[in-house]
Amino acid sequence: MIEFGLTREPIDTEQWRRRMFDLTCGGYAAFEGWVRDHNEGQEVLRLEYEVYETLALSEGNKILAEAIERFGVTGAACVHRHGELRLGDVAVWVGVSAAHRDEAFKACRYVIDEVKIRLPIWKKEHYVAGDSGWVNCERCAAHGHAHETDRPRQPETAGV
Amino acid sequence: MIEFGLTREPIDTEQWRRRMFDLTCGGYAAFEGWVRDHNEGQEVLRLEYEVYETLALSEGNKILAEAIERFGVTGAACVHRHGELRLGDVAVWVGVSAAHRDEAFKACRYVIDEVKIRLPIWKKEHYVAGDSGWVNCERCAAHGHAHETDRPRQPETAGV
Amino acid sequence: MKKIHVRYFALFRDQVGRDEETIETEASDPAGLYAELQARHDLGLGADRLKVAVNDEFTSWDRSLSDGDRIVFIPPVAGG
Amino acid sequence: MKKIHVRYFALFRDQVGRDEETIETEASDPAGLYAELQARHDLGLGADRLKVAVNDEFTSWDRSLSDGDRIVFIPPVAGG
Repeated sequence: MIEFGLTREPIDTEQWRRRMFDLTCGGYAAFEGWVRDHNEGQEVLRLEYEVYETLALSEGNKILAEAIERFGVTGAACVHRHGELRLGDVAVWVGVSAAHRDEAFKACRYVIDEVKIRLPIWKKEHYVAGDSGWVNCERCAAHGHAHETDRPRQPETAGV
Repeated sequence: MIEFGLTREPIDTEQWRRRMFDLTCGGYAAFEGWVRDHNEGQEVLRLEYEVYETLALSEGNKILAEAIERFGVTGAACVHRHGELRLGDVAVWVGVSAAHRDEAFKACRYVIDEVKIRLPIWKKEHYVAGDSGWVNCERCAAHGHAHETDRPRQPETAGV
Repeated sequence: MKKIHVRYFALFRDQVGRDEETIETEASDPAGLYAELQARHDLGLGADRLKVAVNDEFTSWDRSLSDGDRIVFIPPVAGG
Repeated sequence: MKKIHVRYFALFRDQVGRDEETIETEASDPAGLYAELQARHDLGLGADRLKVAVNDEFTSWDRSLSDGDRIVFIPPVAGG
């Protein structure tokens, strides 16, 4: 099973999980990104994800294929939600099944790390204080890329 | 949420997962060990787990507390099934919720690694060929501990 | 002169005030086209912060553009 | 002489042919008691392969045993 999905509806993680079952697999690792109630000191009310669908689908499938090839896992799947999300919603789900747990963990981690860096998807946070912002973009531009230089990869943001 | 459980019934992973929800958390990592259809070249039919309950409960809770302290995660839970299991059954489930994904992955991995090494629980595999064996014990004794010396930690066995 | 279809997402959509536009340009590659658009729409981000996709595939800044190409300049992403 | 309650799990239960027994012993610690039982029941595993629990807690091989203690010798585990 290899499948990458995008959806505006709530992610049915249990349905995705069930599709990973495989009798040759002894281990299953999963990750979920949840919309949390704060980010960098701001109270978050809700958020929006905007996605460049065609490219996100091809890039997402590429990431999954890489995970399978690099770590030799049996199945890898991922679904990312977009549109309007509320606190506690699942923004992204990743599932990996494998003969052994080591590969399952590594491949699952690889998928979410790459998704965060490579998938053409953007997040706008709406704050309790009333304002809103595209995560990374406006803030980094305004702060002279402080986030980018402080941290080697993508800054951690709400949703993970 | 911190809870370690033992059960003879099928593990309701979705119910356990739901109890991990926390609005302060942006990441959730989970692991499941499944009963797979082969182990070290033998076709597996079913298996039995036998557990020393009192000690397994205290040791399991200790492992979870260690995971929370070491990695600073918000919630950590684990449930291990025992008794008779069939192919495809979930033998063990681990879930961890945290502000960020890095801790969630590390703590989840820590819990399953420690569970496999420290929990007083034993697995007897029944093979399609008709015989059966306690995983590790008889085989290691018979083979002059070949498994132990080949691999630094616990040998990988069916179920992960 | 060639016609290039540009789509805008997220920050760029907000700054430009529209989802897409068709540009007539002499620019030979995405780098040249981005310089034009950056000036025209006062886009804050330097090209070093972006990726670019032509016809729904990531591409390099110096690939040549053809009449009718569809292009997206991709501001820093934030999935997950 | 003290009475010690011994429980057997997994491989040991199969080898001894019972779940538990009460032993009268002069052994002062788990190491001494295991040596006795190993001989009596022809247990294959050396103590170096085992852990030991007294009164439902992991303990050391040289802790002193008291009358009425409950002991479990723990063969290599295989959870997950």
